[in-house]
Amino acid sequence: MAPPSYYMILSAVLFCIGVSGVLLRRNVLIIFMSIELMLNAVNLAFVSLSRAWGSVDGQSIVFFVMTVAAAEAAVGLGIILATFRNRATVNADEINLMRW
Amino acid sequence: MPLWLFIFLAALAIIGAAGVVLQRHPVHSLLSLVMTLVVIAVLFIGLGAATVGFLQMIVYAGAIMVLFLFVIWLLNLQSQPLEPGHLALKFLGSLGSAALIAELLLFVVHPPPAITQNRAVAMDFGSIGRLAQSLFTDYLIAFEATSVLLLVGVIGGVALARRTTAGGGGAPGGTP
Amino acid sequence: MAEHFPLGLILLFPAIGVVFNLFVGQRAGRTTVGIVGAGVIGAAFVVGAVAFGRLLGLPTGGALTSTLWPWIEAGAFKVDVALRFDALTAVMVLVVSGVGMLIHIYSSGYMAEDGDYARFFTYMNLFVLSMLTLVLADNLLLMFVGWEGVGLCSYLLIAFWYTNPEYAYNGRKAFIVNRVGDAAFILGILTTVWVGATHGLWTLNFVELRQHIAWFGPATATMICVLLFIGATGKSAQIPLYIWLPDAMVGPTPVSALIHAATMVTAGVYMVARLNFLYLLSPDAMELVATVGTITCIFAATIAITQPDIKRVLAYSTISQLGYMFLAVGVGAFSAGIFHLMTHAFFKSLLFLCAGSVIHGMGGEQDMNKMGGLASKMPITCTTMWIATLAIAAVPPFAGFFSKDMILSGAYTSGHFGLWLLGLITAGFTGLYMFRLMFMTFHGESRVEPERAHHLHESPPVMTLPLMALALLCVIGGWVQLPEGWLWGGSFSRFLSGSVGIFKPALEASDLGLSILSLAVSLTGALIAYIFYIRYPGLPTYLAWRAKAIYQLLLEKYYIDQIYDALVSRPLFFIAQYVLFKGLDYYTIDGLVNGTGTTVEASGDAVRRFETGNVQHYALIYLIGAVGIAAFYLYLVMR
Amino acid sequence: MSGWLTALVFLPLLGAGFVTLQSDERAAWRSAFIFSLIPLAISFYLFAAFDPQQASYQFVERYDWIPQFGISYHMGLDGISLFLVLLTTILIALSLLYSGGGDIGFRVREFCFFMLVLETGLLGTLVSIDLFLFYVFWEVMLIPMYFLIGIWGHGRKIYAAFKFILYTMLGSLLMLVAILYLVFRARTALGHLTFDLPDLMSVPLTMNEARWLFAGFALAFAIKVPMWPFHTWLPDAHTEAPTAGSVILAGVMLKMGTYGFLRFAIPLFPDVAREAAPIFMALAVVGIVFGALLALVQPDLKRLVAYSSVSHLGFVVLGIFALNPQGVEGAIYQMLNHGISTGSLFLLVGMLYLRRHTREISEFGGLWQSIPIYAGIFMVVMLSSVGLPGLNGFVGEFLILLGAYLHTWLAALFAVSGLILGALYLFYAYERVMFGPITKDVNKALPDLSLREIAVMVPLLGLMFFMGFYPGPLLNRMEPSVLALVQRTHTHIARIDSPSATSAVVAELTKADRSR
Repeated sequence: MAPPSYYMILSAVLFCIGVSGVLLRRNVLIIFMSIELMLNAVNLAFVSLSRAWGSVDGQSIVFFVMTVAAAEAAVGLGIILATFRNRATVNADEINLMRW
Repeated sequence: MPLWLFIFLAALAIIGAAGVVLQRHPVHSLLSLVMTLVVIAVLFIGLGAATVGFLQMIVYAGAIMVLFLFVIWLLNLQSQPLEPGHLALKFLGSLGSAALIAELLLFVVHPPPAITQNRAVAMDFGSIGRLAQSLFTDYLIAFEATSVLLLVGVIGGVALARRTTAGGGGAPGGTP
Repeated sequence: MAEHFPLGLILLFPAIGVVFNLFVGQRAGRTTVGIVGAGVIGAAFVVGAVAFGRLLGLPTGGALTSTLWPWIEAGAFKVDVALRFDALTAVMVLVVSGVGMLIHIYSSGYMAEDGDYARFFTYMNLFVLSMLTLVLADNLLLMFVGWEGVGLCSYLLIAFWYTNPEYAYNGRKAFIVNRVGDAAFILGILTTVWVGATHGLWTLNFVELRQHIAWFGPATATMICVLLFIGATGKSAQIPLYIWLPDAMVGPTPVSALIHAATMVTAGVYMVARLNFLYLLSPDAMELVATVGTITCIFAATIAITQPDIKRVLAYSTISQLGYMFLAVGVGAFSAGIFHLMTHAFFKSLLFLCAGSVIHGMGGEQDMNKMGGLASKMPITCTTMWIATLAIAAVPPFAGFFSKDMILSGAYTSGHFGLWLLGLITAGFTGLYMFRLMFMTFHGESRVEPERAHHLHESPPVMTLPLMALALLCVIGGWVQLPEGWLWGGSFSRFLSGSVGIFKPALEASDLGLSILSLAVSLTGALIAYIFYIRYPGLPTYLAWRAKAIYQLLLEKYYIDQIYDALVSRPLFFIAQYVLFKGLDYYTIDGLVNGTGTTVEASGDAVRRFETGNVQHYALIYLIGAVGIAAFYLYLVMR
Repeated sequence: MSGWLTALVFLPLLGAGFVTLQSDERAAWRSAFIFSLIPLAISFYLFAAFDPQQASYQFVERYDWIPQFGISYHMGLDGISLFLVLLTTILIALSLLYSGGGDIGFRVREFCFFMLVLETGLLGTLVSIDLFLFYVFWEVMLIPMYFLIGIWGHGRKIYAAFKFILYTMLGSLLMLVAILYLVFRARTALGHLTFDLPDLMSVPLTMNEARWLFAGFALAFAIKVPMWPFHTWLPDAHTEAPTAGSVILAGVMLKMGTYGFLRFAIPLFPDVAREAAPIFMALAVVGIVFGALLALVQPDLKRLVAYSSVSHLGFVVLGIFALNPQGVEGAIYQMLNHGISTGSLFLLVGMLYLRRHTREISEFGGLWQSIPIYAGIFMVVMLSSVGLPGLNGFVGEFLILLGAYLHTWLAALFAVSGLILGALYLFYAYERVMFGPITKDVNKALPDLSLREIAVMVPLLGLMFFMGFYPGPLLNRMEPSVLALVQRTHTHIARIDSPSATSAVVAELTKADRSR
């Protein structure tokens, strides 16, 4: 039986890979994917702790996270599409309209 | 879940995650992500959260990822080299990620976890019924709110992605 | 003993003149302006004369009064616009309006060619109005209204030909120097109020002050008197504030005659005489007045000897004669001071008007080195000016003899031998510079430039008639105060005694002996002038060459202007410009203010740089924050 | 409950609304001018109907506004505010009249709108007795002025507008804190929240509290006045503002600071006022001399006038903190004088600017030849400003000097130097602008004042003479209120001060005043 802490370690590792993906890649789509990865890492932690504590609350939260992720994906991908149409790029460096 | 199986799945998940970051072609990245998500879904089921695990499989690995795929095709993205870009950013990003993972690991091992064993649970733990009971009692308002959120997300997605026609109602970001 | 009389009329007529000339003058013809301008002053003189007649009917010390309207009332402080006509005022009103009227008539000829005829008469009427307010006021504050008003008119008239920047500058100089004195004057007024306030009666009224004279201790009296006297040194051109008067001569000559010789500059003497009860409380202040007067007297006379400009000689002569008056009031011989004030008004205005006539005839030339031998060309001017000269040189029986004699004997008998001696010497100088002026202008060889020579002419009757009238006054004006024991001797002093008291000599002296002595000294001065300028015309040049340093010192007026410039004017501007404006205001205070703004802006700008618009940068910062927070918790856990 | 004050304050606002409806700019200006005449008429009525015997507020209006917080709509007029109300209505009407003559080249409608809103703010500030109401109006008057400077100004107008508003806001906010503290202190003392001035005056405070609160109020007012060394916003704001803005800024707005001292800071904390008086007098004297010296070296005519304001307002503060009837009445009088004479100076400089588009003194010279009426009027205004006896300036300055002298003779000694320097800088400037030969050809053909400009100046000149010769109607009306104010500071003294030389004099004064 894998103890809960192992799941936590896996969750942490996946999360940090997601973080590095956000920071290292310049393609906004991949950045977006990395964010999804981070969300899932957190979900994993929730579910494992839900199991460890024997409480179903964690799973409810995961449910909500998924919903939010779905909405986020819809809007976020819409934004990416719109931006691409305007600026013909998915390069994060070149998308800096919010600059000072 | 036996330990060896967990380690195997964990390795798969990590390989998939690394693939997301390292693959040059967005589609390859996406496929790696799908692999990770599926592995996570398996882990969910292994943890007894069957409902959530299947949801993960269907909604995440299925629907959302297909959305991504469509977008990639729509944009006709080709593989791009891992250009050097901002070296400072890369360096600091790597460093930060490393520091964060080190810290998180330290959190897990130190002090020793309070719970080393999973608690015994009822058979229906993780079933749709239990989950539904939780969602429709304790989290009712949040649940309703998510429905609104999804609606807003759908509308927003449509509005953003829609191609504006001349003289049409000026969707945000829609001026070519 | 105060009787009501519509004294406001005396002020009303000049005021009408001001308003008329100001608003209608440009459109009305020159004749109308001249008639109105002189006429209103004449009307004021007539009213003054009527009032004088009424006053003579009252016992000694009586006065006519008129309260026009309440002026400033704040808390317990109360001052009215109220007029009082006593013996002292009577003399002043008659002199001011009488001489003023003659000068106005003269002006209508002198200024006939000027484009700004109406403006000139507006100012002149305004001046007479202010001067009459000054002498008619029954309280110090109203007196101050006139006091500043005459200063303003002086400014306006000096700068009358404003297109010349130097004239404008001289006008301003006069006003500012006067203003310095006025500031002290105000402080004197404030101190007076304060004394009354501590006793519960807030007053500036002369009569009330005199009634409550016991409230004034010697120290406060000295303080008030000195402060007011500083004001007087400004207005009456005494050391150290005399510097404006010689420069004031750039104004039209009638102005010099009326304002800078006959009336305004005597305001200080009038003020001291008016407040004689206060000055008598303070021997120190009296001593100061007498000393300053005497030093100014001789100081100005020495400068007058060397000046080449005819009007400047007269200007320094005025300063010197004013010194005599202050000597008189300073030793307590107030009636002598006022007497000299009156005779001086006659002969000095005559001198100026004659000088004006000469300048008019010469087409604007004022340098005596370019005159000479004018007697034949301008007989009336020459004759009348000789009368005035004899008057100022104190030759009997002309007016100046009686008044100057009275002053010198006052100085002597009050025990001020030093001052008396200086006064006596000055009498010699007076003879010298006046005869020098006469000889250089009217006698000897003509040094007139040829192009001016052919249109040399005597002035028109409208100018010479006032000269003759004044000449008459110069002859008979002194007879109102013959030495005690002669005919109606001492009548003027007795008339004034109600206002200024009776001079009580400290010691006996032979009046006749003193008179003869001073006459001798005067004539010696005249003789020297004769030798220098008629007998041996080369002598002055030789002497100037031999005693070059002294001559230069005198010619440059002891370099006082330059000293003031270096000590007051330049440092003031320097401090204002560089220390206060640039140093303190611009760089320090505003620097602090703007520095605050700049600091906020700079820090904002620095922080702004993080807003690259690149989402990854934000994420990195976010990550750093997360690492930091985690590290902190880790620290808490592992501690 | 007469309703006069409400009408006075809010009719301009109504007018402002009306002005925005006008399509034609000319019509907008005309209606704005007419609407500015209405409060003028009302203020004249108030002046006539004012009871000179009464010290307390007249024409009082009082309604609950936000009763939960003790905020009421409480307005009234006393001998201190009456004349400032008059001054405001007169100057607003005249500057609107002047502005119709081409001084405002664009957006006339908006300009008129802001002027009328400004009038509401100014009048409201003057008649409010409730501190909350007061604070609302206090802030309201900033906004239109900000736009007036920022939109219709010259040169560095944005900088000036910002500096003006930031400076003033800084002080205002501290005052707000002080007001709130006082209000909560009132709750503990009186049992209920109240913003009403008479109520707040009865709140017992410890000396230390009072000092801090006084400082909060005093800073706001000192910046507004502006007292040295908080004056640096003033030259910029005055110089860059449009003519009408400068007139209102100098003529009325600066008075809000001194008025605030008289209405709030001193009556609320009389003990502290008494205690702090030497400091304020010293600052005032520094301001007098400093402003005058700086005015002396300004190359810009308008900036010169602006610095002269610092000097004149120094006199006002000096009079206020003499805390005796003469000083305070002189100060109020001087506020009016300054409003009239400096307002006129700004108008005159504006007229010159309109003709030549420069204010540099060196650009002029010999103007008397080309524009004699202008020069003559300038002369009278200048004489009024330097305090020539017979004109209005003298009455105020003399009373202030008298008050200061009775308080501390040293203050008067230094302050009289302001008289000399005041004459120096103005006459020096006048000489360079009006006298001498005409050095620039363009100055030869300058048109003299138009009828409209003369019409603007004549009422001001009339006031100068009237107030110089016959100050009685004004002084009478302010006397009871001033005496009450002074009385209040004195009765408090008896409680906290040890007997000293000054208080002996003060006791004398009080006695003398009582015996009247």
